[in-house]
Amino acid sequence: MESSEEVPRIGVFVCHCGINIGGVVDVPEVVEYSKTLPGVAYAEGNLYTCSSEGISKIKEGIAKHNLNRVIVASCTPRTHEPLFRAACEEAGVNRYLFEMANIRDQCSWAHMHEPEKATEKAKDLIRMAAAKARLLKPLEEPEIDVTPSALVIGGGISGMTSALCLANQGFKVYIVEKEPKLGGMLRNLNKLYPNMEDASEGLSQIAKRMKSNKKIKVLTSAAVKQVKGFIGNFEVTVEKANGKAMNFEVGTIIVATGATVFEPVGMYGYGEHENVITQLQLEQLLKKGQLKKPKKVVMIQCVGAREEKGRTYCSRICCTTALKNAMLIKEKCPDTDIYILFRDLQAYGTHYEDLHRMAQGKGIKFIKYVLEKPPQVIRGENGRLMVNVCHALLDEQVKISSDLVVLSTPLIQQESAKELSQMLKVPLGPDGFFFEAHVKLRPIDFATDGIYVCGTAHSPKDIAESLSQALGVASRAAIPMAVKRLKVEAITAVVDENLCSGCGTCVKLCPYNAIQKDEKGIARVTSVVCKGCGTCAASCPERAITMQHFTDEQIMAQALAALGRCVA
Amino acid sequence: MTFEPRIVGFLCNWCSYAGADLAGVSRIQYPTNIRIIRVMCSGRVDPVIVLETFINGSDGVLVTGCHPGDCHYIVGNFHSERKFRMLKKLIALTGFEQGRLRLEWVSASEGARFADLVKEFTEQIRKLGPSPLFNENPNPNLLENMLAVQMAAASFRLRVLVGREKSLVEEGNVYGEKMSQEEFDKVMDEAVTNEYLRSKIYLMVKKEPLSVKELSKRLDVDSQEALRHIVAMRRRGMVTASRVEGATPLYAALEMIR
Amino acid sequence: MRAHKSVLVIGGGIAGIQASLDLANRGLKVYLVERTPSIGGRMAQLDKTFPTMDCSMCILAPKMIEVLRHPNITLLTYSEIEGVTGSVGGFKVKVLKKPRFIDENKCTGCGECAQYCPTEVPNEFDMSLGIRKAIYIPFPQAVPLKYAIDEANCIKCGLCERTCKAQAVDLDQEPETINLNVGAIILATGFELFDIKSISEYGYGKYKDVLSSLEFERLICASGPTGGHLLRLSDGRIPTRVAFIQCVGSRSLRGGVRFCSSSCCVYATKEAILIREHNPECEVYIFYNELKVFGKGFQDFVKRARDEWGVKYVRALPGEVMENPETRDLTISYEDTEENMTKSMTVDLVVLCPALVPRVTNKELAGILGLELDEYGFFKSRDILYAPVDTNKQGIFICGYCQGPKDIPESVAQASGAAAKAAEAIQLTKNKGVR
Amino acid sequence: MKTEPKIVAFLCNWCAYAGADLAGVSRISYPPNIRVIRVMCSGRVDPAFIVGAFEMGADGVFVGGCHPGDCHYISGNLEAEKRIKNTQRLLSMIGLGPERLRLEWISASEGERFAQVITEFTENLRKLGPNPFKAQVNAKSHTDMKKVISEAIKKTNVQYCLECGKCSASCPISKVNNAFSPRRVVERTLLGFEEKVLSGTDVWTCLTCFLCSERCPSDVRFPEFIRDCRRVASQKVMEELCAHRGIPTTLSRMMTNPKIKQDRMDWLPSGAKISARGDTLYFVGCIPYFDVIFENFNLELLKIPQSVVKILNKVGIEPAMLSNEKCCGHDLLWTGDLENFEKLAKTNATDLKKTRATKIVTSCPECYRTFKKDYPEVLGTFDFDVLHISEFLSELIDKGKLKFDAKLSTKVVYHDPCRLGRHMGVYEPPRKVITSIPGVKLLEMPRNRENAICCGVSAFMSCNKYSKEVRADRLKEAKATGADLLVTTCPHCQIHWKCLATEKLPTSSDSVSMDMQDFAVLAAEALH
Repeated sequence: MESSEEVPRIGVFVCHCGINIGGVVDVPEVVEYSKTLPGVAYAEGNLYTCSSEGISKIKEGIAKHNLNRVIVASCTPRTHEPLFRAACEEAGVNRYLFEMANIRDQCSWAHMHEPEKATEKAKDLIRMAAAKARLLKPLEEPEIDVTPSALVIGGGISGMTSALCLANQGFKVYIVEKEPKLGGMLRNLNKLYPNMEDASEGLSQIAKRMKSNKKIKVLTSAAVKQVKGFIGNFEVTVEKANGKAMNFEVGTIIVATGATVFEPVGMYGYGEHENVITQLQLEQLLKKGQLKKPKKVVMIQCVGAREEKGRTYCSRICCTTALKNAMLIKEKCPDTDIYILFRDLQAYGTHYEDLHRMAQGKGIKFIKYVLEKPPQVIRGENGRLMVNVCHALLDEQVKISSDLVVLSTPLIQQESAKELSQMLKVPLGPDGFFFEAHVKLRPIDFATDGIYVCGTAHSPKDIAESLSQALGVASRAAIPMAVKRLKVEAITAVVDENLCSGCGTCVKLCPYNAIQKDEKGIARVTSVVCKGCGTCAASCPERAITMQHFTDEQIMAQALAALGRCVA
Repeated sequence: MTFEPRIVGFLCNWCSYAGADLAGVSRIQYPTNIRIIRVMCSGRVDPVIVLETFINGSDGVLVTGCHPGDCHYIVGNFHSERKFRMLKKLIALTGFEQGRLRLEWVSASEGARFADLVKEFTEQIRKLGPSPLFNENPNPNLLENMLAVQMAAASFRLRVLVGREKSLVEEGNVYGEKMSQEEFDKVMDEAVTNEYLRSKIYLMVKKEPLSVKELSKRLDVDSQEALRHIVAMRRRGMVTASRVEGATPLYAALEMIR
Repeated sequence: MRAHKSVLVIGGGIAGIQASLDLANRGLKVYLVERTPSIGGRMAQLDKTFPTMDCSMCILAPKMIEVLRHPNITLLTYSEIEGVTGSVGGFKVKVLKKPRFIDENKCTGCGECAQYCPTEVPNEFDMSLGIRKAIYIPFPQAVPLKYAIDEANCIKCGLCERTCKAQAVDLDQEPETINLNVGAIILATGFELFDIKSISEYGYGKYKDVLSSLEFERLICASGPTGGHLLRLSDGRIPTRVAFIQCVGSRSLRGGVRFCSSSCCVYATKEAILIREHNPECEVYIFYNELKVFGKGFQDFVKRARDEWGVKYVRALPGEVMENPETRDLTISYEDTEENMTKSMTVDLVVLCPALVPRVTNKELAGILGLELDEYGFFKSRDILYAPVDTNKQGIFICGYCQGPKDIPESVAQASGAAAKAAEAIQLTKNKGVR
Repeated sequence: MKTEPKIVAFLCNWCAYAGADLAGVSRISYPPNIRVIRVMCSGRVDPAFIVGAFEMGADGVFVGGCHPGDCHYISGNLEAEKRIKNTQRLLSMIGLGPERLRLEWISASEGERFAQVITEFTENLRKLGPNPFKAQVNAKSHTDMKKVISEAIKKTNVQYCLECGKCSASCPISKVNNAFSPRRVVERTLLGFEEKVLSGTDVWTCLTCFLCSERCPSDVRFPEFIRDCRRVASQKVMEELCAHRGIPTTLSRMMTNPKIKQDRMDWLPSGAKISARGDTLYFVGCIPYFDVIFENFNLELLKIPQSVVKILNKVGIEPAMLSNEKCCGHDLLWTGDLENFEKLAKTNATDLKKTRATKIVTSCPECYRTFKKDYPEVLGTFDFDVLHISEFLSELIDKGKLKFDAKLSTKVVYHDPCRLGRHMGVYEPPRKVITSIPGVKLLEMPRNRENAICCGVSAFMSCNKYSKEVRADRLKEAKATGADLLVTTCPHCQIHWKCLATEKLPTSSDSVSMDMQDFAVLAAEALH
């Protein structure tokens, strides 16, 4: 810490970068100028500061002129800061006492035809860097211990897969399932496409592996009641059905709570006619072999899904499930006519596209309808159901008298999800499913470190897709647990409790829930969770928050220096 | 000699700063006038700092962040947008040219766009000429106003409002009632003018004790309103009646402890 | 013998990058082998990404740099796999490092050489729409930022050698074979584009203004050859009406591939929005057969495209595209299947969305690694339901598009999955030991 | 007991019919063999009636009209005279002989003469003996519609239709006639509305040009599906839509008769060297008949076989030929008459074997496709090496056995006939041959090779305003290339295009009038 107290002795290393900078900016002049700046104890020019030679020059400089601040004026910190920081560290200068002036990407290259002005700008940029450097404070990246155990919430196929993979990597896993048995949605399913094997087969195998694995603690008929702490150090309270609560510590948490199926009460005569059923009910009938040969079956897709508002999303698996079950019916009773009334048939990828063709080959009939003109299911006088649908691609009404109508309904979020999301402070998306940190590149992380999501809790998907994610989180969660100790961001916010009035503005603003009010009502930053954006500092009504390494003073000093109002 | 604008740019590290780099990498030329300060997020740019920059003689300030939705910190850029709405409202009250301040989104792949932006902004500032606070005959009142604005921008009230805008408008208040953007803006506008006037009052009475009458003259508001502010400021311990001249009390500033 | 605590990752696209970072961050040694001079893969070529419209390079570049700097990752670009022997826990790998003719330790990426290099070559990264020099980096944000000389086009004038202050140019560099010992292997070789010339009725290759969607990405990208200005390549005019055609070569039993590439409908929607963003005057039509938008948030995305951006969707696969030789305009004949009308539409630009197909080189690679390919040419999962990232060979895993059609988030998640299985395999063999 | 000749007589209302009446009034007796059909004018008698009558087994056909100059309709009888002569040529060619058809001028006052003529005609017919085609009535054997369709749906991939509409967007007819859409035909059938489809005109509207199936991503072979549909579709509708009153198909059916003895070689130039046996056989096809049927188009179609023989002789080949060559059956197959097609296939196969030929060269893409694709299917085996003349010639050129020695300076545009192109994938050989002719510049239409569009008609079905538009469209496209000459390898294209020129046009006639020539004729001209 004392290095901040002592008088700043700044070393400035100006890079020619071949002729990239040297060809435009008058480097020698800049070097000379740097020497005149307050706090600068030494300055030199290098051909390539980033070359191994340049690096050793920096180290020498630090030793020879016992510098306690270093500025490199060269390219962009985005690519090179870490390199130079490392150099400083190796020479005994705290990595946060380093500052960079970008005189290539944002100066020589951008002003190639104005050498004088570019040189002036380079000087300013170095003056600004120096102004900040003088105010830099050494920072330590805090380290935290990570409890090498994970909590998996949800004992479906996804949860079990994650649990097994983590256990095999040597971590202790607690898996919490609300039902008395593991297995989740898979327990309701019959045969699985593409290899048409019984769902129960895969389940029993995995169940076996779960039992035999000593690192996994299975808690069935149980629910997570409370979660406190942060990555590496979560305190979990689980309540069993018998009311007994148990507490344990984990380093990471995986949300694999799955989804449930929408029940289309009052739609297409569901709940009114006994032979209007859901796809899931059909699955059960087939599973139990209770389906009696129907003459004509009509399946209606997108029932309660892809609506104008409300459930606007596509449930992804319904079309392929319908195709699969249609095939199974055809197998059982080949002369049954089957109609699938769809809007856009979501049979994607390789095997599903083939499944669609197989169904066509089996003579299953497909009729496209549009949201504006949904089919109608009415009971005909002979007691059979009459389905009227407008064939969107022939613009003709088609009447199908059928003895079984199957409704494909979407997967929807569990009721329990809302409570869980608040408990873990992880968001739910507009579609009700858990919302990841970044849709594109962090699909299975939450913005909150140490908590991950997989399977249908994230969005509807099939088994292979769920398992890809389940294995994915097994990697994401393993990372902090494998390294055991976690270095976290040093550029964090700190609250001056004398100034904080406890208004809570920052608490609401922080995208990472890194700020909480303590018992005194004062805002406290959990620095290991803070990512250092500084929005809180810029908004704190009492200006009680300091954003380390980007303090008001440091930024202002740069601004003033830029304006030539540099205070010596 | 021709006027060379002094422009300070605050660029977010993840998108805009990278975009500026790309402009260089692609050798796209733009005026040298801008001096870039790297911040981690545009949300970090405190209105107070921006105003300070103006008060210290910058002819223009350009703040750029990631495009909405791209923010590395999820929503930082939305917050900066809100702060800027307040900032603009404040500056509008001072007579200082609004065109000297600009908030833009520049992504990491928009090198050309960054260069164009700088070109265009520099030209704009060139047209506006040197900052009225810092040309050959600086305008003292304007400086006064800017100082007042800066003080207002630092005020608890405005900062709370900006900080809470999102939650108030999108999540609802403690009673779970949502505020429409219009309602909120109404509240905000009112707060902006009040805080501005109060800051002005404070700065005036800091020089010399003044009467409500005098204040209403200088601020050119009716004395009733001036009094309303004085009352509010007394409650906040910003001013006190120092002495009474005849029947009219004169008010003086109190040192504010932070 | 104990298992090697190291993993070979083949392919430096987003999947390979994710797998490498996951493994390196948890303390395993990673060798990332990439065929081209830079990592980044297909994602680096994209302008924006759906449905968030994130700038692709903005979110990718930091990860690329992280890979470069990671102490646990050895990056072998411009390299190919020559041979693999051994088994889980103890694979021996031969990697051929092709000569870059540049000393990577010396090159600072300043680009001085390229300024002077006299030979211009169409830039593959820009789908050959832009140009590069014979000494080049594929794109400004390339990682590593080390130049390479492509032997095929270099005229050996030696100018670069003379201009390079860092003396990094080494024209006598030889190919070098590197031997690696790894405990597990992850494949992430991605995809290539179906040859849409073979669908002759759409005139690709015959008409300049019929583009592939990836060419379009480069054209619309701010750092692309036209600086992000969408122009007709025939006459440089700004298009006022653009049509996208879906399923070019995909979902086909004749002259194409059977499967659905699974992302085209959505990325076309994204590209359509981009056009409207750039130029609200420009009408955009998407000709599709089945709108396959099943991913998270995709339905709302398409709805926004339709309602807010005014993108027009037509359910029809056009019969043919004909160019008017004078105006260069393109006339599309189609049957609007929802109106039962055969119509024709004249547009300025046609963008074809080709089938995204597994790399032909997969066969060779599968041979080297002893892996099976599925009937479509993708690497075959050991169990399509329960073991998506496992292959028929223990200790070798697959992720990303080379395992089957998927979009970026699915590839990223699966890449982490492959990383987990690789770590697991090493852990288990560590316990058992390698036979 | 000897069968009595059956005579069908067409008598004009004003003269001949009245003459016949007079004969009766005057109690002049004549043989009872004659069955009279009253027509208003002998000009009304269509060759198709006559040919049809013979197919149905008439031993003689008699046509009676007014004396020249007396015609109630000024010149109807002269028209009739031309037609009858022309029809007599057909009859002699098919082997019936001209004398079974007789035209006489009989005035209302010539009752006696009428009796006389009839008696005499009846006598002649007795001498000639019965019509060999008697009882050759080809009543279609009953076929199970449902079965045919459901098999077709599988066989031709119709079941895999993804309803994308690419077919309709490609179909040259759909483009001009919205009512027709291959996609909708397919979807209706798949939904089980086949009766509706089969009783409509759609089945007969398809050009079977294969452009849709060339492009269909689901590999639906619509034209083959249509071919199967036609087997069970309404014949009535077909007959209504059949062009040139179905004479070509009638003739084909007649040729299924084993007794047939044709006389069809008179086109062969003196000095042309051919043989009855040999390794290489030249199959002429129906051109000699077409030359008669389409006489008034002055197509000079006979030049085609003449040219082929010339070229073959030139390279030292004396082609084997069948003097009693039968129709390949293409049109029967594509109009749904599978039974008669099979008959022809069998007889042709046996006749061809007799020649000991191993190679069959055709100058007609329809024969080519039928031999190469369809015969093997229906016969199981058909082991001949079938070549279109263009393939044969380009092989010769490759082997250096053929070199064009005459220089013709002309710009030529080549049209890919559907049967040779998309059906059989022969695109390059014709081009190769044409480009190797000195002084010939080959131009391409925008829509060429697999993207070429049909000449406009096939199997003489559905010649209507839409097919006219298609034809005009194609001719315009050809003209637009700036070529002097439109060359095709299929005689039918020329027939349909020339036919267009004789009718009222959808567009200005000069925009579509273009010199055209058969590929073989062009090649022959390039040889001294």
